[in-house]
Amino acid sequence: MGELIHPFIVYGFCVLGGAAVCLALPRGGRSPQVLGALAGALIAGLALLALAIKFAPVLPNVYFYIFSLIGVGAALRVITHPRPVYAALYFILTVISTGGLFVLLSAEFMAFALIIVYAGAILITYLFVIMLATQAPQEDQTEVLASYDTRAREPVAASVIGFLLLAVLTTLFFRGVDRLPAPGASDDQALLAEMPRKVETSLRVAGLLREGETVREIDTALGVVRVASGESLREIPRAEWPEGLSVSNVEALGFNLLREHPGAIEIAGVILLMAMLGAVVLSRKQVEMDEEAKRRQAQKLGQTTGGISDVTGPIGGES
Amino acid sequence: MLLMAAILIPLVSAVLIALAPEARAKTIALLGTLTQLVVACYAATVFDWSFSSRAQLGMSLAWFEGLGVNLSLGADGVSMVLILLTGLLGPVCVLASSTAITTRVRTYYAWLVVLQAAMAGVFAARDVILFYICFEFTLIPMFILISLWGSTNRRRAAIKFFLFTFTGSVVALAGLVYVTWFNATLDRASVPAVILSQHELLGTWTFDVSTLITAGQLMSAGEQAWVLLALMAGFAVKVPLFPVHTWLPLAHTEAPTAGSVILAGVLLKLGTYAIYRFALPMVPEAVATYAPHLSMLCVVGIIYGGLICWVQTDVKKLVAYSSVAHLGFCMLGMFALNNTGITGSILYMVNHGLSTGALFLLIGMIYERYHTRDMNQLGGLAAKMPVWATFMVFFTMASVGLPGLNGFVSEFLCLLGAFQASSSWGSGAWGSDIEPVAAATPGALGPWFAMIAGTGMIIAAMYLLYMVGKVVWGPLKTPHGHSAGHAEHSGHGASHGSGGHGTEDEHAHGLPTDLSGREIATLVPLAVLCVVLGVYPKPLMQAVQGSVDQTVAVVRTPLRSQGATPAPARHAPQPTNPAKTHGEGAQ
Amino acid sequence: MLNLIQDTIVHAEPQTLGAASQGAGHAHGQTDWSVAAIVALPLLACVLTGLCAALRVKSKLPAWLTVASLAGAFALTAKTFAAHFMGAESHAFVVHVFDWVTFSWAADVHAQGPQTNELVANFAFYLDSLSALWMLFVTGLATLIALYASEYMSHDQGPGYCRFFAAFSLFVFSMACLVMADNLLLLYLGWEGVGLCSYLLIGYFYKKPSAVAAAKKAFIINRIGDLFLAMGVMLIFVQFGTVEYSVLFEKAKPYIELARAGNFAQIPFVVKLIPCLLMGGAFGKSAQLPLYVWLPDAMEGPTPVSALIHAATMVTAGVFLIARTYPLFLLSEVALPAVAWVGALTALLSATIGMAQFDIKRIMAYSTVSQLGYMFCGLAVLSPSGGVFHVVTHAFFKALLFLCCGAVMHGFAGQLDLRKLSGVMKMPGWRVVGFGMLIGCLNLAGFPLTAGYFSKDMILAEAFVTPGTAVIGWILLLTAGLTAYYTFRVFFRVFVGPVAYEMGDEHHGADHGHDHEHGHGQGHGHAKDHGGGDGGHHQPHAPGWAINTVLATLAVLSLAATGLYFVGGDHGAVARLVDQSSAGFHSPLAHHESGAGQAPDHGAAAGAGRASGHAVVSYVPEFVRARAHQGEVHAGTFFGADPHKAMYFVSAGVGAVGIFVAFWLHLAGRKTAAASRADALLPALGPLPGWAQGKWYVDEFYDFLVRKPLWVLSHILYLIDSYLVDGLVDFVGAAPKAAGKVIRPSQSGELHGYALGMAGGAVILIVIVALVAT
Amino acid sequence: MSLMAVLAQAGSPAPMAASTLAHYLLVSALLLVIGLIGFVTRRNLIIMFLCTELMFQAAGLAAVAFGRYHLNLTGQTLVIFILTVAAAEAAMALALVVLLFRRKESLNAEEWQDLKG
Repeated sequence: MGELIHPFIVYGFCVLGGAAVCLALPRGGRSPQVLGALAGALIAGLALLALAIKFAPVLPNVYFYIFSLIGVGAALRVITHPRPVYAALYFILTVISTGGLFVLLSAEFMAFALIIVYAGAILITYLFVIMLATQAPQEDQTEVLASYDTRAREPVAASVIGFLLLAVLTTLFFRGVDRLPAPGASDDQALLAEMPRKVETSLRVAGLLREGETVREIDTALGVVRVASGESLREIPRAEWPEGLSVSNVEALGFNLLREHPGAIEIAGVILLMAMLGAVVLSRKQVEMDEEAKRRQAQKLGQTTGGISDVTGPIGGES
Repeated sequence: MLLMAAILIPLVSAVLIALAPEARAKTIALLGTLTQLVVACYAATVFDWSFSSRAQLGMSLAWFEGLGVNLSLGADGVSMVLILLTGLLGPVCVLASSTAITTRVRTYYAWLVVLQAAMAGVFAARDVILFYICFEFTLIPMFILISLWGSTNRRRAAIKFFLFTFTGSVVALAGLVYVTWFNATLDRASVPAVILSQHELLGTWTFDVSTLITAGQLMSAGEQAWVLLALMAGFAVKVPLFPVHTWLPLAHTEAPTAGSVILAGVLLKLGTYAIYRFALPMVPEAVATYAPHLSMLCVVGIIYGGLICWVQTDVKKLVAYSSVAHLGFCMLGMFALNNTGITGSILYMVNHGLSTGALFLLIGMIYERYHTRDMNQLGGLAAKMPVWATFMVFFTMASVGLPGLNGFVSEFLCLLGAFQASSSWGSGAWGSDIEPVAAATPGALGPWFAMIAGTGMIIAAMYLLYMVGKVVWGPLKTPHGHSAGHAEHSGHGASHGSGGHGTEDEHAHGLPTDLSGREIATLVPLAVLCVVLGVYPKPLMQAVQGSVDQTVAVVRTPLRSQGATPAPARHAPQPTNPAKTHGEGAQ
Repeated sequence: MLNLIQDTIVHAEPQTLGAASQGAGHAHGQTDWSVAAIVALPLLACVLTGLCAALRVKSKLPAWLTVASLAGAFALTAKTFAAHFMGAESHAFVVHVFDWVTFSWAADVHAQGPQTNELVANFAFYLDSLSALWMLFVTGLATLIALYASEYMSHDQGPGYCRFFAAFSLFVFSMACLVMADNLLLLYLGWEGVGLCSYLLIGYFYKKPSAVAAAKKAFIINRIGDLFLAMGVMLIFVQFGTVEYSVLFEKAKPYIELARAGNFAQIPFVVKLIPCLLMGGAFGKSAQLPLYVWLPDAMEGPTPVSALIHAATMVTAGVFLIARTYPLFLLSEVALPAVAWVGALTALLSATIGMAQFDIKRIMAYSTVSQLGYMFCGLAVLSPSGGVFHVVTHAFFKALLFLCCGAVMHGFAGQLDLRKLSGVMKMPGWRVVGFGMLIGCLNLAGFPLTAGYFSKDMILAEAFVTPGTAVIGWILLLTAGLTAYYTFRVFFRVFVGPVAYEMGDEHHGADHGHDHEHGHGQGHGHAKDHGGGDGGHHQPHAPGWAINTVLATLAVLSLAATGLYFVGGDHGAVARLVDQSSAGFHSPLAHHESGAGQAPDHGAAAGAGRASGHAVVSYVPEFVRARAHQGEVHAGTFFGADPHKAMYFVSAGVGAVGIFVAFWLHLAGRKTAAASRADALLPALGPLPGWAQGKWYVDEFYDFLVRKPLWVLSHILYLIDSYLVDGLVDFVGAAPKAAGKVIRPSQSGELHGYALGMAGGAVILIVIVALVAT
Repeated sequence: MSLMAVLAQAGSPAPMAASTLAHYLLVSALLLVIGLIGFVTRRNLIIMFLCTELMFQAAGLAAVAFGRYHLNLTGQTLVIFILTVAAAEAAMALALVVLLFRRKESLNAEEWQDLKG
C-alpha cells in the first residue's frame, strides 16, 4: 500500500495532539484544561476522519472508532484529572474500551479477562490505596487537593518527547505494516479433533446424533465427522455442522496457552506468588514513627477530631 | 655470587633491623651498608677490567620458567662502577642521618637499607623483568622516606614523585615487552647465522638482556622509533630531562637529608644507566636519528635549570634544579654517541653523585642546626662554621666544574663529545682540504650544541657562587632564634631535650656549631674521591672503556645495516614454549 | 693595512719539535725533578698552610712557609734558566709527571681518513725560553710580595692569615701549571685555578659584601672568557686531534707553509676561527675591553693580592696564551689586527677613566688595564719581544706602585683618597715609600732611560714600522701621554706638596678577624672618635722593615730592568728569549736603518742560530729578504725618519709633556690636600670629567644589557616551570576528578528525569533503527 | 447479526487488512504515549503507577492486534502474562506507596529525591 499516509500529515497530527495534551495537562489554577481537552477531541476526530477518507474501501468496522475514541479520551482524562480517584475511574473506562477492541479482534476471552481482572481487581486495589493515601479533608474543605496533583511537571518537555515518540512509531507503522509477512493459514478448526466430547454434545444438542451413536473420528481436513453406532458408520459433512460446532476463542486460547507456553505459565505463577509474599511482608512492617513524628501525628489528629478529643482523650495511637 | 650477596646483605640487615630494638637499628644499618660496600669492592677486585664490555660475575636462577624469566645477574664495567658508587653512598647516608632522624628510627633504617638493595639490583640485573622489578622497587622506600620524614609539604611531594615516575616506567615496560614479543616471534631462519650463533635464545620467549638487545637491533626503523619513544618516556622521567623534571625539586626539598643524598646520588643515575643499557644498544637507528632532538631537550634543560637556580631562595631547591642542569650535561654527552661523549657522561654519573650528594649533606647539616633552608635568613656562616664553609666552597667548586676536581673532567668530556659529534666536520665551512679533520665523529650535534651548553658552565658559576656568596660569605646572619645560641625550634618531630641555654659551641640538639666528627667523617671520603677522580681519572676512564667501545660500535653500525636481513618473517608466537636452555648469565 | 701585514709575515720552515722532544729526552734525566719541584713547592706550601689553618696556628708560620717555598721555587727556576736558556741557543724540553686526562678508544673502522682515537692530556711541563722567563718573574715577584704580605697582613693572624697564604701559594701553583703546561688542557687547569685563587683572595675580607660581590664578579667574568678558551681548545682537538703544543705545532705546519706563502685564502675557516676563540679567552683573563670590568673591582682584595695577581702575574696570562700559541695567531689575517685594535682601545679607554678617579688603587688598576692593552698591541704589531719585554718591566714597576699604595693605605688606616692625602714623602719614615713611588711613576710614565720607557718605545716603534698599524701607534702615543699625566697626578697629589692627611676609617686596612668581632679592635675605636679633622691626634705609622726592604728591592729591580734591554744581544735578553720560543717572530723590518740588505743577514744569523732547531717554531726571515729585494715590502716610516730612532725622542717628549701638565695642575700652587688647580679646569671640559669618573658607565651598561634581562628571564622561567610545566602535571592529575564532579548531578534522584531520559533514549534508538533498517 | 457476531466476526475470523492493523497499532501507540506523558508529568505516585498500567494496556492491545493479524493466539497469551505482571506490580507498588505515604504524609514523588544513588 506504499506510503499509507503522507508522513507530514502524521507529523502534523502528532504536533497538534502534543499541543492539545500539553494544554490539557493540569497546571494549577484555572488552566485551559477544558480548552485542551476540546482541542484534543477535535484533533482526534479530524485524524480519524482523515484516516477514514484515506482508507475508504477497507475500514475497520465502526465500533473500532467508537471504542478507540472512548479509550483515548479516557486515557487523556486519566493523566489530566487532578483527582486521583477520578483518574482511576477513567482508567477503568479505558480498560473497558480496550476490552471492546479486544472483542473486535475476536479475542473475547481476553476482553472479559481484562475487564474482570484489570478493571475489577487491580483498579479496585488502586482505589483502596487512593483512599488510604489521601489526606483527610479538613472541616472547611470539601476536598483537599494535594498540591502535587494539581500542577503537572514540565508538561511541555513531556509532550514533546511523547509525541516525538508517537511520530516515530507512526512512521514505522505506516511504513512497515505492509511489509509484514502475510498471515499463515491457520486451521484452528483442527483443534476440534482434540475435543471429541464437545463435538458429541453439540451434535446431540443439535439433534444430529441418533441414539446409541458415538463420534468415532473427526477429520477436520475434509471437514467431516464420522459417527458410528454399532458397526454402521455415518459421516456428517461440514455443511450440516451445527452452529456451535466450532473452536471458540477460549478453547483455542486454552490449547495455545498450555501447549506452547507451559513454561511461561509456571513463571507467571511464581511471579504472582512473589508478589503476594512481597505485599504481605511490606504491609506487615510497622513504620516506626520517631517520637517527634508521633507527637505531630497525635496533635494533628487532636485538631481534626475537634471537640471530641477533650472528652475521650486523643484517639491517636499507632496508625 | 658476589652480586647476589651485594643485593641480599642489605635485605638481610633490613630484616635484622626490623627485629632489633630501636637503639641498635643505626649500628646494624651501618654494618649492613658497610658490608655491601666491602662486597662491592671485593667484586671489583675479582672483576676483569680488561674485558669490561662482557657481563662478568654472572649467575642465573630459573624464576618463571614458562615466560623465560630468569633471576640472572651480571655486571659489566659501567654497572660495576655504579654499584661501587651505591655501596659508597650507603654508609655515608646512614651516618648522615644519625642525628637528623629521631622518630621511628627502626623503620627509617630498614627502608633505607632496602633501597640500597633495590639499587644494587637494578645495576646488576641481566634480565629485563628483574631490572624492571628493582627499578620499580626503588620507588617504594623512597616514597616512604619522603612521606614520613620529609619536611612540611612532604605528602604531596611523595605522591607526585611516585606517580610521575611510576607512570613513566610503566610505559617503558610496554616498550621492553614489545621487544620481547618481537624477539619471541622472530623467525630464526631469517636471522643470519653469525648472529644466531652468539645468541641461541633469539627467537625464543626470553627476557635475557643481551638477546633482547640483539633482537631490538633487528627491528624495523619505525618499530625502533616507537620503542625508543616508550623507553625514553619512562627513563627520561627518572633522569629529569627538561619537560618531565618538575617532580625533582619538590621531592628534593621535602626529602630528609639522607633521602636527598640517595635521590641525587644514585636514583637519578638509574635513568641515565637505563638509557645507556637499554635505549642506546637496543634501538640504535632510532637513537641516531633522534639524538639531535633529545640533545635539544638536554641543552634547554641545562639553560632552563641553570637560570631557575639563580632565582631560588630555598637552598635545597637550588641544588635540586642544579641537578636538572648537570644531568642535562650528562645526557648531552650520552647523545653525542661517541667515545668521548659517553665516557664523559658515565664519569658524570659518578661525579655528580659525589659532589651533589656532598652538597646535600652540607645543606642537611645547616638544616639540622638552623631548621631553615631559606637563603634570606642565613648568611655569612663562614664566621661561625669555618670547617663547614671550607667543605661547602670545596664541593661547590667541584660542582661548578673547576679543573683539578672531578666535575671538570666529565663536563669537559661531555662538551667535547657534543662538539665532535657532527658529520658536518670536514665539509663546507668546517672542512679543510689540506688535512682531514682529525677527531670528528659522525653524529648530528656539533659546535652549536656545545657552545650553548657551554654557557651552562657560566650559569652554573653564577648560581653556585650566588649561593655561596649569600650563605657562606658576607656578614653573619642566622635565623632569629639562633643567633643567641639558644635553639628553640618546633622542628618537625624533633623532640629533643628542652633547649638548655646552649653556650656558643653546644647547641640544644647536641650538635656543635661547626661540624662534629661524625659529619666530617661523612664528607671526607667524598672530598678525597672528588680530588682523586679530578687529578687522576685514568683508571675510571679505562674501566668503562670496553663497555663504551661496544656501545659506540653498536650505535655506529647497527646490525641491520650490516646486511642483516630485512624485517624477519613472523610466525605465530608460542608464549608457552619453555626457554630451551637454562638462561645462563654470561653469554 | 691588514693585507699589507700578511704579505710581510715571514714564516720560517717549521721547526720539527722532534729535536725538542729528543732534546727533552736526554735532558729528561737531570732537570726532571727540578722542574716538577718548581710546581710542587707552592702546592706543598698550600697544603701546609691549610694544615696550619686546621690546627688554628696563630703565629706567622704560614707566611714563612710560603716565602720559603716560593724562594725555593724561584731558585730552581733560576737554576733551570741558567742551565738551559742562558746561552745563545736554547732548547725546549718536556717533563712528564703523570697521565692526567688520557684515554684511547677503539678506532672507528668506518671513519674516512686518519682519525685519532685518543685524547692525550698529561700532567706534563713544557719548558722553553718563554715559559722560563715567565716563571722567573712570577716566582720572583711572588716571593717578594709574600714577604711584603707577611707584615702587611700581620694584623689578621689566625685562620684568616692561613687562608690568605694557602690561597696565595695555590695561586702560584696554578700560575706555574698555566705557564709551564705541556698541553692546552693543563693550561686550562691553571687558567681556572688562578681564577679560583683570585676569587678566594678578592673575597678575603668576606665580611664586606662589596668584596664578596667583587669576587663573584671576577670569577663569573673570567668564566665567560674561559668558555671561549674551552671552545678554542675543543676546536683545536677536533681539527688537529691533539691538545699538546708539540704535536699541535707539528700538525699546524702545512698551514704555516701556506701562511708563509702568503695565500691565506687556502687556509680553511676552521683554522682561522681558532685564534679568535683563544683571543676571547685571553681578553677575559687579561681584562681587555669587553671583559675588563672585574679588574677595578678586584681592588677590594688586600693590596699584596692586587700587586701580585692583578698587576703582575695573573693578568698577563692572556698575553702568555697569545705568545705561546703565536703561530696559530699568524695563520689568520683577522686575529692579530683584532687584538691590536682591542688592545689600543682598551688602553685609551682605561687611561681616560684612570685620569678621573680619586682612589689611588683604582687608578693603578686602570693603569694596569691600560698597560695590558699596550702589551696586546705589542704582540699584535708583530713585535712579541716588545710585548713580552713590556710585560716583564710592567710586572716590576706596577708591583712596586701597588705596594707603595698598599703601604700608604696600611699606614693611614685604609685612606686611599688622593684628596685627603698630601706630602706623604716628607713625613718621617715614609722616605723609602716615596722614592719607591717616584721610581715606579717614572717607569710607568716612560721617563727616558727607564725600563718602562724602553719597553714602551719598542712597541711604539714596531707599531709605526709594521705597515698598516700606524693608527695603533698614534693611539698608543696619545695613551702614553695620558699615562704620564695620571701617574704623576697621583705622585704630586699624594707624595709631595703640603703635608696634610686624614686617617681612613678601616683599622690597618685589614678588616679585623672574624671570631672576636665583639671585642673592639683598638684601631676601630680611634677612627670613630677621631672625626674628620685632618692631622688628627693619631699618627699614621710608617711601614716596617719587611715592607721597606721589599719596596727597595723592587725599586732596584725596576731600574735594573733597563739592563735587560741592553745586555744580551740585539734588543736585549728578553727579545732573545722570546725569539727562541714559539712566540719568536722577529720583525724583519726592525733594522731599517741598517739598510734592507743588512737586515736579512742579521736575521739570517739569528735565524741560523735558531735553525739549530731549539725553538718550537722559529722564523727564518729569508723569505722577507726575498720580498724586500723586490721592493714590494717597505717599512713604515715616522714622518720619513726611522721609527726606532724617532720614537726615542717622541715618546720621551710626550712623557715630559704629561709630567709637566700634571705638575702644573696638581702641585704648583696647591695649598691643601683637597683642592688643586685642576679643579678650576673641570667645568671647562663640560660633562666629560663626570662621565670619566663614572667609568663611562660601562658597568651599568653591562648590568642593564645582560644581568637585568637575564634576571627577569630567570623569574619568568621559574614561573613557567612552577605553573606551566608543573601545572600541566597537576592538571593531568586533577582532570579525572573534575570530570567526575561534572557527571554526578545527572544522578538527581528524580523519577521523572529518569523517565524522560528513557523515553528520549527510546526515541533515538527507534530513529536509528528506522534509518538503518530501511 | 448479533452484536457479538459482528464484534467477534464469527468463529474463524477472516484475515485482517494491514491498514486496520495500522489503526490498532496507532491507537495502542496513542495510549502508550499518553501513559508516558502521564508518568512524566504527574507527581502523584499512584497516578504514575496508573500511567504504567496504561502503558501495559497499550502493549496488550498491540499484541492482540498482531495476534489477530497473524491469526494465531500467542498475542492473547501474551496479554494474559501482561495481566499477571500488572497484577503483581500493582500489589507490590501499592504496598510500597502506602508505606511511603505513611512515612512522608504525601504521595509526591519528589519527596523521595534524596534516595538518589
